[in-house]
Amino acid sequence: GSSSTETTAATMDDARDVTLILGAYSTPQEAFKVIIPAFQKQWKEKTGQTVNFQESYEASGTQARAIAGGFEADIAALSLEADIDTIQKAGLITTDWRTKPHGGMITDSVAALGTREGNPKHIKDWEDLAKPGIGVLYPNPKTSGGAQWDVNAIYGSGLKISEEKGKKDPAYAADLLKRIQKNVKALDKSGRASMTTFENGTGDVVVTYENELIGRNLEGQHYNIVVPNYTILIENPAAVVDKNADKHGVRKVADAFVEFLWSAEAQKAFAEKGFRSVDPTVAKQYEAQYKTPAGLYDIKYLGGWDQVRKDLYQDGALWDQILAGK
Amino acid sequence: MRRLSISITYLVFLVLLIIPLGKIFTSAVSTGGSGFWHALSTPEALHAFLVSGLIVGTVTVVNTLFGVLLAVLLVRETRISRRIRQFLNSVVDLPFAVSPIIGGLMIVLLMGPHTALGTFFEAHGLKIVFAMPGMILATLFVTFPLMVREVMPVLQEVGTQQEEAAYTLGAGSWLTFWRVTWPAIRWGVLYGVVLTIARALGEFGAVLVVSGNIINKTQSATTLVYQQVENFNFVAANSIALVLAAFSIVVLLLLEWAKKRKEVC
Amino acid sequence: MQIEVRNLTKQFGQFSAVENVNFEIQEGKLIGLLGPSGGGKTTILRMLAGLETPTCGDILFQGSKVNHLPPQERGIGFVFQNYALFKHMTVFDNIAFGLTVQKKSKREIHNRVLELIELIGLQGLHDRYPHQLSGGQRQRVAFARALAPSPQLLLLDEPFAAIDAKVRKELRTWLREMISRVGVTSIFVTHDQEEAVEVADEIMIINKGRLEQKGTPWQVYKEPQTPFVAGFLGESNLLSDTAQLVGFESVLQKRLAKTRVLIRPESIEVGREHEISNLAAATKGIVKSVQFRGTLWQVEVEVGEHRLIAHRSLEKETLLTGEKVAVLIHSLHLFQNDESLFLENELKRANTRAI
Amino acid sequence: MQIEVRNLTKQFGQFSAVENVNFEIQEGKLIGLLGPSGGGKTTILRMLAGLETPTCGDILFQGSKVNHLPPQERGIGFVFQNYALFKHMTVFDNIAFGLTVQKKSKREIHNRVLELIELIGLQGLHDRYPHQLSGGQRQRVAFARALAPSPQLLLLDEPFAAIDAKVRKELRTWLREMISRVGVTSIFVTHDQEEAVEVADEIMIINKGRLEQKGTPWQVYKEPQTPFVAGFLGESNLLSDTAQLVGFESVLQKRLAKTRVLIRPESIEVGREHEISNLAAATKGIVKSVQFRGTLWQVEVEVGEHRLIAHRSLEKETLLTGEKVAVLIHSLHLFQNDESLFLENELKRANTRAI
Amino acid sequence: MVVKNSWLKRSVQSTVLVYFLLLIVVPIVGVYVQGLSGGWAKFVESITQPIAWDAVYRTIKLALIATVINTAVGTLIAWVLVRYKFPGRRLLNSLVDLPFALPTAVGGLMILLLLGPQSWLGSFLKGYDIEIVYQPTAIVIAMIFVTFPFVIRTIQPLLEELDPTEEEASFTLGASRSGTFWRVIFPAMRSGVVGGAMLAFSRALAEFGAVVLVAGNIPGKTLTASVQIYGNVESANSTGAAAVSVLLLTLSFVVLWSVNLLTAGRDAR
Ligand SMILES: Nc1ncnc2c1ncn2[C@@H]1O[C@H](COP(=O)(O)OP(=O)(O)OP(=O)(O)O)[C@@H](O)[C@H]1O
Ligand SMILES: Nc1ncnc2c1ncn2[C@@H]1O[C@H](COP(=O)(O)OP(=O)(O)OP(=O)(O)O)[C@@H](O)[C@H]1O
Ligand SMILES: [Mg+2]
Ligand SMILES: [Mg+2]
Ligand SMILES: O=S(=O)([O-])[O-]
Repeated sequence: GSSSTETTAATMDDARDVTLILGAYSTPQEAFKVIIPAFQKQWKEKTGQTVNFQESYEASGTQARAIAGGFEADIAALSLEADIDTIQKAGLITTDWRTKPHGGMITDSVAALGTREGNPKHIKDWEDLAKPGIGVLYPNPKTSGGAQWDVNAIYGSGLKISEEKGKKDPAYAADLLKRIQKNVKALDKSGRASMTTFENGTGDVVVTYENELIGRNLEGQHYNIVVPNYTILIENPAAVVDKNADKHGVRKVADAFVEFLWSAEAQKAFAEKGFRSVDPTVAKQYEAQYKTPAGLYDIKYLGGWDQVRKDLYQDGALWDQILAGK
Repeated sequence: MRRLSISITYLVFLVLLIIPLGKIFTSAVSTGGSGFWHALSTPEALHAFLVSGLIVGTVTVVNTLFGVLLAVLLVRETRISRRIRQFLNSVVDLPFAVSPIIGGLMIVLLMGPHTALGTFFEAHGLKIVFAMPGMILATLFVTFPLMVREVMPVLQEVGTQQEEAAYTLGAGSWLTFWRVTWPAIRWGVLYGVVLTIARALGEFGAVLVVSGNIINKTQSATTLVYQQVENFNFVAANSIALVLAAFSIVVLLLLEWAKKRKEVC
Repeated sequence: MQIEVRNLTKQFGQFSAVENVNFEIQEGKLIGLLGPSGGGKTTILRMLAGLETPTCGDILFQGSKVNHLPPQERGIGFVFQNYALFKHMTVFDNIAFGLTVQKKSKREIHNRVLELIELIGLQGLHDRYPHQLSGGQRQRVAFARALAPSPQLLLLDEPFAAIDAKVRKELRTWLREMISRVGVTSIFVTHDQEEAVEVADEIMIINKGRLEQKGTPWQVYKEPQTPFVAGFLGESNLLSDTAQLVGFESVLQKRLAKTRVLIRPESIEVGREHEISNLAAATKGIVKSVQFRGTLWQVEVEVGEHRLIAHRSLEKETLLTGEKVAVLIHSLHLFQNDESLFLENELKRANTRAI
Repeated sequence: MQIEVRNLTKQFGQFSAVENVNFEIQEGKLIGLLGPSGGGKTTILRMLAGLETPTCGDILFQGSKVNHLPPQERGIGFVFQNYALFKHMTVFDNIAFGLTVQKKSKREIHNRVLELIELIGLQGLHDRYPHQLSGGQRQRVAFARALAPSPQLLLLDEPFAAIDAKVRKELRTWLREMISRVGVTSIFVTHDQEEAVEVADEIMIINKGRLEQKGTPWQVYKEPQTPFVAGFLGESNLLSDTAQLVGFESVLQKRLAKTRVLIRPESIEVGREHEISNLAAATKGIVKSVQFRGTLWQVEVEVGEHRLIAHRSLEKETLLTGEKVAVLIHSLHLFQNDESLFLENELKRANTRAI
Repeated sequence: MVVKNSWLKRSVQSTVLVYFLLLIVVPIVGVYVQGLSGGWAKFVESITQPIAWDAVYRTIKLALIATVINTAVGTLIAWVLVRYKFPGRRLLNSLVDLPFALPTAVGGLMILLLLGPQSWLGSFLKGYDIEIVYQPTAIVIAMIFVTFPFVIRTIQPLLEELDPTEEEASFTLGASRSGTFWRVIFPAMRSGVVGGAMLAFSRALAEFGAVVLVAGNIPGKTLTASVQIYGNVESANSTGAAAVSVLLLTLSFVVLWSVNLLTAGRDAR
């Protein structure tokens, strides 16, 4: 049936209980497990109101499409800007979410390589992934935000390497991606699924969020985390889905929750699970957890998300060409 | 020959069904019974079972009713031309052949919030997609052929004579159905019910597309299994899978037992 | 109930299963529908029951048209060829079905069913399921079930077809008694002329969808209106050349071509001269074979160019093959075009009168 | 093929379906297995065919034991009660089956099958499927199929059970001819004494798993060795009180209790006094009922305390109910303990001699 | 039969037909409409796209393999379950439907656990450089698992119905056991075998849950049509998804239609 919140008006903001619907991508689930109770407690103390949560964790692309297609999430926490843009284009986000602190990003990470314990195949850099006999894993960029970061990282690094050698050469970058793609064992639907496949014993190396690898190691695995010299800075946004929040009459608490994500408490929780904090003080505290390579670049190096989509992911763009074996 | 065939049969069952089930079992209890119980008693798991139960209940009732009626129509209604019946007959099986993903997609496309139907229903306070009605619809679609397919051959086999006898004894169509047709097809219907329960319980693709997979709301036991796998909670995944499998087995065995009892009398 | 059928016709596609059949049945009569397989007997019965819609023609019960009444409103009982008992009901429930439908009280149903069970002699078996009964027992249950709601018309489609000969004989006597005791108008289908003759008040002979003849068994035997009927009832000798039939010369010689003559074996007396009742009316023949036929000798005898089959009592002396015998043809049937004629031996008659 | 069976026994669990049966069949003979339902006839046939393994006892074909040969190596043909035609094959393919198995050439098969189809009179139907045939036609196909591979022994399990009486009569004559033409040793099962008597060279009467009697039909009729056999062949009047049987006084009076007397209707002559062949040997009776029975009158007559069923020719005048008639009992069977006796009317004999 | 057509009966019938129309026919027509919504040219382009075409081709090929295996094994198992009495028969008989009852995702999971690189068999085979999961083999296994009951369940009733005297007749006519099987029994089962195989085939074509977990989903290598469709759905290309579905659906429909004609032919007998 339909939830009781759906038909309530905005004036009900102060009613006893409210329900927030969170649509998130697949990797921050563990962090939210800590953050949500903290927020509930804080909100209760502040307003006396109980906040219930309904959460959904899907691959970032899937989640964005679901929200755009009618899944009435109040808050979207996705892997990448482009997916928030999808929701915005559907007319559900009406305010400029980028004006929020840190440009709307709640966490950072980098694209990293996870190898089996002891790095038996001696994987150091992207070129190693293209070597014969290496099994590579990353998810499917059609559904997964993580995968787009991974592919961006490979492609961007290709550009960087060629730049280093003389000139920024998209052809070289495309070729690198193509050679690595040849070694891919399985294209899963989300970053999480890809990690699961790796954990189940397939492949020699998984390309994924650095936080995902750190998180697994914190849970007792012993993966070697390799951060190549050139890799991309991952920035994960969160935003209130205005239309839905207004419809459900939870605007205030939704805003408060997103705001809370930048609090030191929440940022620490993220960092505990392996993310790089967007809050410099917290980041400093957890510095030891990460290695920041000299060649780190961000999405702007590739011309921003709009450009990336055009170059790589549009129908018939580079990604499709590579799959088609052209 | 006999021995060999029986051995092969056992082997196939062993490899295809029993060993995998055993594996699920051992994985489910790999951290001891408490891990198993814990996995099942989390609020998400309980809610997911509730969702699955609701879907299964509704779908079974609706499909049984309409499935039986359609089967009767297709077999007995000779006034409908043979060609039309043959055509409907082939259409009945199509949900088997349609990828569940597409089944789900069609529901989203036809009844999503941005469609005329979706808006209409929403205006009347009924959300379809990313809510229970959509999941039920998707499951109805996927399981529809089961009942029809079970009942049709039985109806064909019992023939019309007993029914004719009932008419000549003064019974009308309704009474004839309940007193004569129904007892003849009830085992077929029961079997159809079992299959529908089983399939509805296990449906994944279609539900995935229409549910939004909202924890504690639209997450079904099956999608929860999938999510638990993704979250590296193999014990939890296997525990839930084991419950689903065990439930199905129990239902199947109950049916077999009931049949046996019936044969004895 | 009095039944009337007018121009009844049933077509399946192009094929006429029943064609333009007319008859009337008086209340309380037991009618045998007799005819070869595929003749249309079942189809007629099913139309009477309302299980099949006539292509054209009318069916009248007590003078009023019932064409468009569904079976459940016609007040008939139907005993199906393979009984069509309700498999999942006990004997009791099977018989009670029609009464339950009529919403009779429990008590009433109970009494009536037990009474019927006694009538059919299946006391103590009321808890059995059909598959636990023998063929004859099933037949009786089907009969009782059809009788229970006291129908006005009882239709029986080959009630004995699936039962072995011995039991069959018993059952048909039983059925005959039962029906006359209940007094319900009944029509029963059979392939078996012996059965029809034995059981029915009147028989109707159906062939290729048409009603060939209707009458009491004796009428139909004595005065068959078509060669088909004559041939269908009992074994017969069929001749087209009628020379050498002593005692029938005057009539047979007048007749021209296309005459068919039918002589029943029981109308032919064969024997040594001293045995023959009326030697003057007899001719001579030679015994070709003698076979034991259970209750009589079947003698094949050559008379001129004809070979005739005749019956002879077991109590008489056995004839020998090759023996010269006297052959007396008591009577024969003559068919020409649409006419049929029953002829007695002229010489015999003359002779008898002479005595 | 010559067949011998020694101590043949078949038990299903505790139950003996066939018990210690012994017989021998000469080459080329046609044997009728006759007996009530459940007697064990099918079981015997199935053991001969190798479809069932005997519990003990031997089966010999041409003097050599075949107990352990599988059915496909026994060289037999089997016609099943329900025909068991191959549903998915045409008439042609059904008949051709045995030949195809023998890997005969196409041409040879074609010729043989067409020949058989002609033999059974189904020309033009070779492309039909079994469900498109009538019962009689199916029966013939089953027969042709069994004959096609030229078996040494033909086994027929109630070949006519499901066929209507008329067709049945034709078919059995046809079968009789066919078998004698082909000259194959044959055994056929039937319930129907008339059929057995008519078709078989010899009959074997099976009851409760035991062979009651074996002999030609005439032998078995004339000299039944048990009351069962006597009663099973033909209808009979069964009496235990033997007073008032004129013509049998001397013998019957000597006998004591537990005597059973069996009189066949065809052995009783009923009629007006002038009609009776031997009035001195007759007694008096009153006609109770007269019924037309297809080929004769069935007369129920009261003689003292007995009611006897007698037959009377249709050519004689019809008797009236209540009429006083003379009743001449030509012969009867007497059973006491294990003895059986055939008695002719003493007075009649005396009288005849006197003439 | 002469039956009065009461309004009740008629309205029940109409309700059933309308329900059927709405639940089954409308969505299926919807797929066609959606698939062709971009025009014929777009439709042709969608299905001739190398990745899509390759996925469809692979799916058909693997589904065929799975069907052939299942048909052979299923026929044998149906035979054993009907004809032989042996301990455990009833249990096995009720387990036949289990693959139907298990969530397909669980089916995929079981294959992963049993045959994956960490499993006993997986690591053993790895020693010989044989991989199963994320290879076409795994897809075939998943398809076999999911479609396991179909052939068995369609043949069983036919075998039960088969008159044993037909077999005996064949023996008495000189045919051996195997001859009898191929000439008499098999033709009687044929419609069931074909029907079951066709159902299994169309179900295998459409399978998603089990396949997506074990296939690897690499375009050009292990991507199957339903996963490809899922990708399209998830990347908001529902027209492309529907186009591929139209192709599969049409194929399935043709297959199912011919099954129906076939069984109708049998019923006519
Ligand atoms: N539903 C039907 N469709 C087509 N033809 C039919 C149908 N029912 C009967 N017939 C044909 O009509 C004819 C008469 O059939 P019917 O069953 O009335 O014969 P019958 O006299 O009862 O024969 P039998 O003694 O063999 O039962 C047959 O030739 C039969 O093939
Ligand atoms: N497979 C079996 N298991 C147990 N009992 C059997 C089996 N087959 C036959 N019988 C029993 O053996 C007895 C003889 O059976 P059989 O079939 O030989 O009789 P029949 O003389 O052919 O009877 P009918 O004339 O009814 O065909 C019957 O009482 C029957 O119930
Ligand atoms: Mg009929
Ligand atoms: Mg028998
Ligand atoms: O969940 S992901 O989008 O990161 O795959």
